Amino acid sequence: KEMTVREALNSALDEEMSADPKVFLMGEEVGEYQGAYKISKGLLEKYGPERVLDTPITEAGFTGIGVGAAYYGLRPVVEFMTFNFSMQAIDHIINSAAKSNYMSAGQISVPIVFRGPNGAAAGVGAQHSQCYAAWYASCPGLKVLAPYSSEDARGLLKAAIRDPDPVVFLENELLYGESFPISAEAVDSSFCLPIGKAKIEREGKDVTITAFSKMVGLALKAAEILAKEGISAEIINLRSIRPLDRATINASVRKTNRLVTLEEGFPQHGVGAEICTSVIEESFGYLDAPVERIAGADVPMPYAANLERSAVPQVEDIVRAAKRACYRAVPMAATA
Amino acid sequence: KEMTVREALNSALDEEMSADPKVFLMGEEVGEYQGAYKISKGLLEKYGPERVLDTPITEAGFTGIGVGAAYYGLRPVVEFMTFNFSMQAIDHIINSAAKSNYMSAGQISVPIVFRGPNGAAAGVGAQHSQCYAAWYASCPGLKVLAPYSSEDARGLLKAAIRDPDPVVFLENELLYGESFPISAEAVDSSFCLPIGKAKIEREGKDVTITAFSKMVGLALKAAEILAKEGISAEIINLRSIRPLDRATINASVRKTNRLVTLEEGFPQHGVGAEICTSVIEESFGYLDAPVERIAGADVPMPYAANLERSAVPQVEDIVRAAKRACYRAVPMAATA
Amino acid sequence: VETSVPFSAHKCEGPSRSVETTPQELISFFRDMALMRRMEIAADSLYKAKLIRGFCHLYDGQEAVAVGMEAAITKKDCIITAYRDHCIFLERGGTLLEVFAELMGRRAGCSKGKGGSMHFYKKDSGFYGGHGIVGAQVPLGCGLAFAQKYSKDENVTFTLYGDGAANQGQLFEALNISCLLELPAILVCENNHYGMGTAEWRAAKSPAYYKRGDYAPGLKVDGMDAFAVKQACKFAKEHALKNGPIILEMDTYRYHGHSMSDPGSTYRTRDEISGVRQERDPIERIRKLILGLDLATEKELKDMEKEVRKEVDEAIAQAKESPNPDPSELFTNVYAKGYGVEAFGADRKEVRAALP
Amino acid sequence: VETSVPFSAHKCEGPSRSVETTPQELISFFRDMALMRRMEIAADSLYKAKLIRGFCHLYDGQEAVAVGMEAAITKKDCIITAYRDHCIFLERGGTLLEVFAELMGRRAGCSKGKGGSMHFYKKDSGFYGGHGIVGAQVPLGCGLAFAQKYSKDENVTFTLYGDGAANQGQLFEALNISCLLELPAILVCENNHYGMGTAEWRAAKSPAYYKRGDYAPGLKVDGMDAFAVKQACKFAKEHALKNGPIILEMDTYRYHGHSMSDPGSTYRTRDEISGVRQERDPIERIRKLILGLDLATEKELKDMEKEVRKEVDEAIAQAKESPNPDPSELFTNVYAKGYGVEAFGADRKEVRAALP
Ligand SMILES: Cc1ncc(C[n+]2csc(CCOP(=O)(O)OP(=O)(O)O)c2C)c(N)n1
Ligand SMILES: Cc1ncc(C[n+]2csc(CCOP(=O)(O)OP(=O)(O)O)c2C)c(N)n1
Ligand SMILES: [Mg+2]
Ligand SMILES: [Mg+2]
Repeated sequence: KEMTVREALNSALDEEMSADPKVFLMGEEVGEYQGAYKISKGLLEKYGPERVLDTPITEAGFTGIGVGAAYYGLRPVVEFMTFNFSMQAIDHIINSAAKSNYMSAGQISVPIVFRGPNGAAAGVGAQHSQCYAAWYASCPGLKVLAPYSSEDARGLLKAAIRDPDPVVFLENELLYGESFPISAEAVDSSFCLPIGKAKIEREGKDVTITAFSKMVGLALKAAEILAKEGISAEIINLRSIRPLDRATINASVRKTNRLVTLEEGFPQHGVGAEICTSVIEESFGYLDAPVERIAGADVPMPYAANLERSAVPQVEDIVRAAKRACYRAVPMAATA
Repeated sequence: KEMTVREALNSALDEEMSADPKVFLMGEEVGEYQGAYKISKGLLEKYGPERVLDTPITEAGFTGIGVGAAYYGLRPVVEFMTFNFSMQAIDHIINSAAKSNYMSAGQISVPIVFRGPNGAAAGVGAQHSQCYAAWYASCPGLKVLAPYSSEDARGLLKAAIRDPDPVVFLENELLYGESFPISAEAVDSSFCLPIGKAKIEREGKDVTITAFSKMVGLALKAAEILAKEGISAEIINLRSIRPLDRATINASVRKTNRLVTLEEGFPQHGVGAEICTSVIEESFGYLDAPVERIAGADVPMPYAANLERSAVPQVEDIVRAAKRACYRAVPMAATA
Repeated sequence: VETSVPFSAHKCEGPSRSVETTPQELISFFRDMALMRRMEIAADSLYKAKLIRGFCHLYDGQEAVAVGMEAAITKKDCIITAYRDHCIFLERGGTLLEVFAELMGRRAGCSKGKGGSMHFYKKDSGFYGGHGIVGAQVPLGCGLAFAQKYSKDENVTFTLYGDGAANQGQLFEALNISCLLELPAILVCENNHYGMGTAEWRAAKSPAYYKRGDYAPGLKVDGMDAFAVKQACKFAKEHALKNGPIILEMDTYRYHGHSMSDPGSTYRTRDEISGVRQERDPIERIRKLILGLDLATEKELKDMEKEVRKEVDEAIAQAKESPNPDPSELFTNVYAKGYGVEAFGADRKEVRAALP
Repeated sequence: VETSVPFSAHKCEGPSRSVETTPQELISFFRDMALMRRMEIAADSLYKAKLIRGFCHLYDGQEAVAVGMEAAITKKDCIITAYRDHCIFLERGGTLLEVFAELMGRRAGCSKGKGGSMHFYKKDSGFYGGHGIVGAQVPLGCGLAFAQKYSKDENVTFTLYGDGAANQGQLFEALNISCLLELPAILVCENNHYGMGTAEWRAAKSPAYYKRGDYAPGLKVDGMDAFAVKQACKFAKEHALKNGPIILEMDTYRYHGHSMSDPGSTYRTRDEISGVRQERDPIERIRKLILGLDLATEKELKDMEKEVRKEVDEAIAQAKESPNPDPSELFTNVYAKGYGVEAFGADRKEVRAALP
């Protein structure tokens, strides 16, 4: 059976709303318009305007309202039309949501989900293409999830909604329409994935490639090409950026002795940098080659198609980096 | 001669305002109150309310106005009472300031400085203690500076104001009152430091310690203790977080073969992670021990003095980490 | 009793000036406010003795807002405020020990010493903090009101904010949404006429805060008169349950500087402060009423103040006995559910913990 | 000529309904609007042909605002707008080639293909973009006005924003500051009655946007009537130079959906759209005026439209000839001054460049 990521998200929302009357959805165009990207299709009809709320284009205001409602014990799901607009409300995500449980010594928990498409889409330019994974995942008090497949999307969104803490849920517009095979177990309404656990999407023994969201697909494609050239790549789908599954990553690197990190966002202080550092901290002696980092180019996103293409990682970048990691078996050679 | 960081910043502002009529200062309490931390003392009197503007407590509004004024060609210096409040205006810093020159292919440059105290102060709790170095420095289009000493403060602030691009200038409240020796050259009104260059605060040969802002002082203290135990630490004062001076850092590590990164902010996706990764990328074969990362604890800042102390790096943490790096000369031992 | 000055109303009919009360209420207003006053003065001393650190914003002068509001509502109604939160916490049923222990960062504090002066909460009686970011509590408070309406609880939320905060854009965003959804949200602008060192008219083109809701109704209230506050809050609660948001502007005054680092005398004259103390002090107003109505003698009131002082001193002594938080508390409450994930201290190879 | 409907004024005396013009102006209004209309229709086709990517927000229906405003001001006055920016760029003197090349991501584009549909600029004639974040351009525009006043240039800034953006808190923040500083800032709300799929009344408790400034004066204008727009902008400019901010609400309409992914017909009826086309179309209004005054024949106007169509087609052909940006442009303009610092591509060991 196949399911698109859009259907996966929609059904996860639907099921959690039907299971728990405290769950409600708010955001721009989520109701009558059925969602800017149609993720909330049919929900207004099913749950009514009390539980599916169209908001004005005022992110700070409605996000703060969502967080306040979570203080009271409701379970809001706040949709950002894209995460770029979450910057208008970021103070509420960081200061009002992430820190309240700690500051109140556990009195004020904040069961809220902030979700929407994150990162680059196609041709939308510099202001609409940023990846916020590294920013949010730097902040204690938040949990940050990033699904790749439909199974991820269903399992992680359901986990996020049920979780008692604020969760930043990073989707990807370009994945919404993609279809993935889905297991019977995963379509069950009780299905749920654990927060904080990565998934080995493909086992391998020569090099570990970490990725999240759309980049997992590229990594899998790269793995196929590499396989043809005799390199067996292990692909880790991070799923959770915070908590980061250091154990799975390190175990894999201790096996393959080589690491390529892959992400779409800006490189500096990115997810790749953290993963590299975690591996250096825990598995330094196991590394047979320098860690290779593939990331978005260190420039604002350009509009022109040719420039845009060179601003985000391509399959050939991953293949090249993996090969570099593999051919340089002796650490000393790396710095020659 | 000695000078406090406060005097250094105040004199730098004063000199640049007197040198260029396009420079003006805006922010909360910068005028009649002389600055919440008295950085702008005397400037209202000297330059008048046209050039020293007290704003309402509306960061999004006044930051946007500052950026718009920079579009037109003025050189605003926008003070945030602390950088925690910059989150209310972060969309203007990222989307309106950092990206405009790129999106307009060079038509709209944005010569603006965003400045104010950043990171932990003393006893101000979770909402007033965050370090924004890693966030801002992840964003192409911004330059991010963090002075430690009075010389840094003068030289870098003057450089920031003269620079044609948006600069995020991260001060530290606890340093404002600290006195530093200052050279004759550095008190000259023509004094200016290069953007993008780190400073070796202390030469050493056994281990490299990178730090910025207040943490440089701790690193220097740690170096003294380490010296007594026969370990010679090289202390790098980063000064510029973006651009990051990879060349200086890597050159030092290639000499010492050991690295400790030090910062006050949250560890995940932090400055330390980036530095570690840069060194792995460029000098992997030179490392004789795993990189040691010292950073703020991965929790919101607690208020109680004893907890707060354990949430930010202490001299003994640095000493311990440096020793670990030095005693583990053989990489393999690191993973024992 | 009569309120001291008439209410000014915007887009609504204000309440009557005559307020009902009882001798008990009068006495309890006096006692509660005297306790608050004494508590804040004591916090001032503790700060100067370096037993309280960081920011500390005192409420003395504004006590009538806290007690008047509380008198009009129940603990099922919610209150949320900014960093100037000690007295609101007390009014909602918090104890002096919890206050002082929190201020000193001790285990017995209302946030176990982890929050500090600006982050008091008492969720079990509807007090949702204690927020350090100017203006942020306004959407949060509207969110509480949203949840009340969503849950079909017939209660309201009072959101307190300052004259400085009144210019924040998120207030206008939250108010618009609240009006569209007809939330039982009462926005209470505590206009103490200064946001830090900035006089209201320097920060606001229109400092008529009760009218700043434009399309939303508002009421200007003498915030130094606990009865005016009570009357207005009762009126507002009824209004909000029926019609949605309303703004109450409380005309009040803070005697202390903005926080402990502000002497509070560079941007206003000493005459202004002492003028308010003499003519509008909320405690003195009640004292006069009590004496005028012969409900207690001057001596009885003085004794009450002595009692209050003793209570405060005892609480401080107790708070000093309370130990610092256990070091392990560094890693508690980061999450409600930490999944046992490993978290790190400054030196991660030395300090790490499994998050509860 | 007379404006079609009277102005509604808030806290100011509106301008007179009778507007002076010349035959040349009438003809040029017609021609300019016809060109804009044609340009946007062509962009629609190019989008469908996949030659334009990503977001693309068209302005057809709203042309009278662009031409009327331009007629009232000079190139030293500044304009700033949101993402619906093609026609404002054209009006400020941009060329069709620059428009189409930018839309197709080509080197000859006004932002060399790096900005895209939402990020057009023409600084040399006072056009400051082209902004993708709803509401952000309002403080930015007030900042331009600040700089004009600071520099003692006797000019003003027109900041365009939608009815959806009108609820953004940063607007209220920027307006307050602008009023305090008496900046020559004119806030132009292009009320096309929908923010994406949301009708104005669903997003705003009070959709009377010209009154939303509360203490700031405002004027409601028929935004489908280029002369009403011109008159209002002239009035506003004078007002702003003398007294500071003013809000102009332009009652207008977008024929297209919000962007190319929105059919624009799920949240409004086809009758509504065709009703506006028939009764209020800004181009038809001018056509009627011209014909009524015998300034040109029907045929002459038709010929003009043909001419315009040819111009557009030629520009498109030219734009298609323009090459993609050079790959090295990936690393230009990140900074005005890059200090030769090394910057990285996706694979940093393969692609790196010294920033100019
Ligand atoms: C967003 C933000 N900006 C600035 C500050 C610093 N600050 C704290 S309180 C304050 C003044 C607030 O004044 P007002 O709202 O009138 O409240 P009052 O202190 O008078 O009770 C300022 C500027 C902050 N905490 N948050
Ligand atoms: C802060 C922010 N939130 C959401 C969006 C997505 N978005 C783009 S345009 C738009 C509708 C704006 O409507 P309006 O202001 O009326 O302008 P119009 O499109 O009608 O010209 C929305 C929601 C955005 N770009 N920025
Ligand atoms: Mg105040
Ligand atoms: Mg609109």
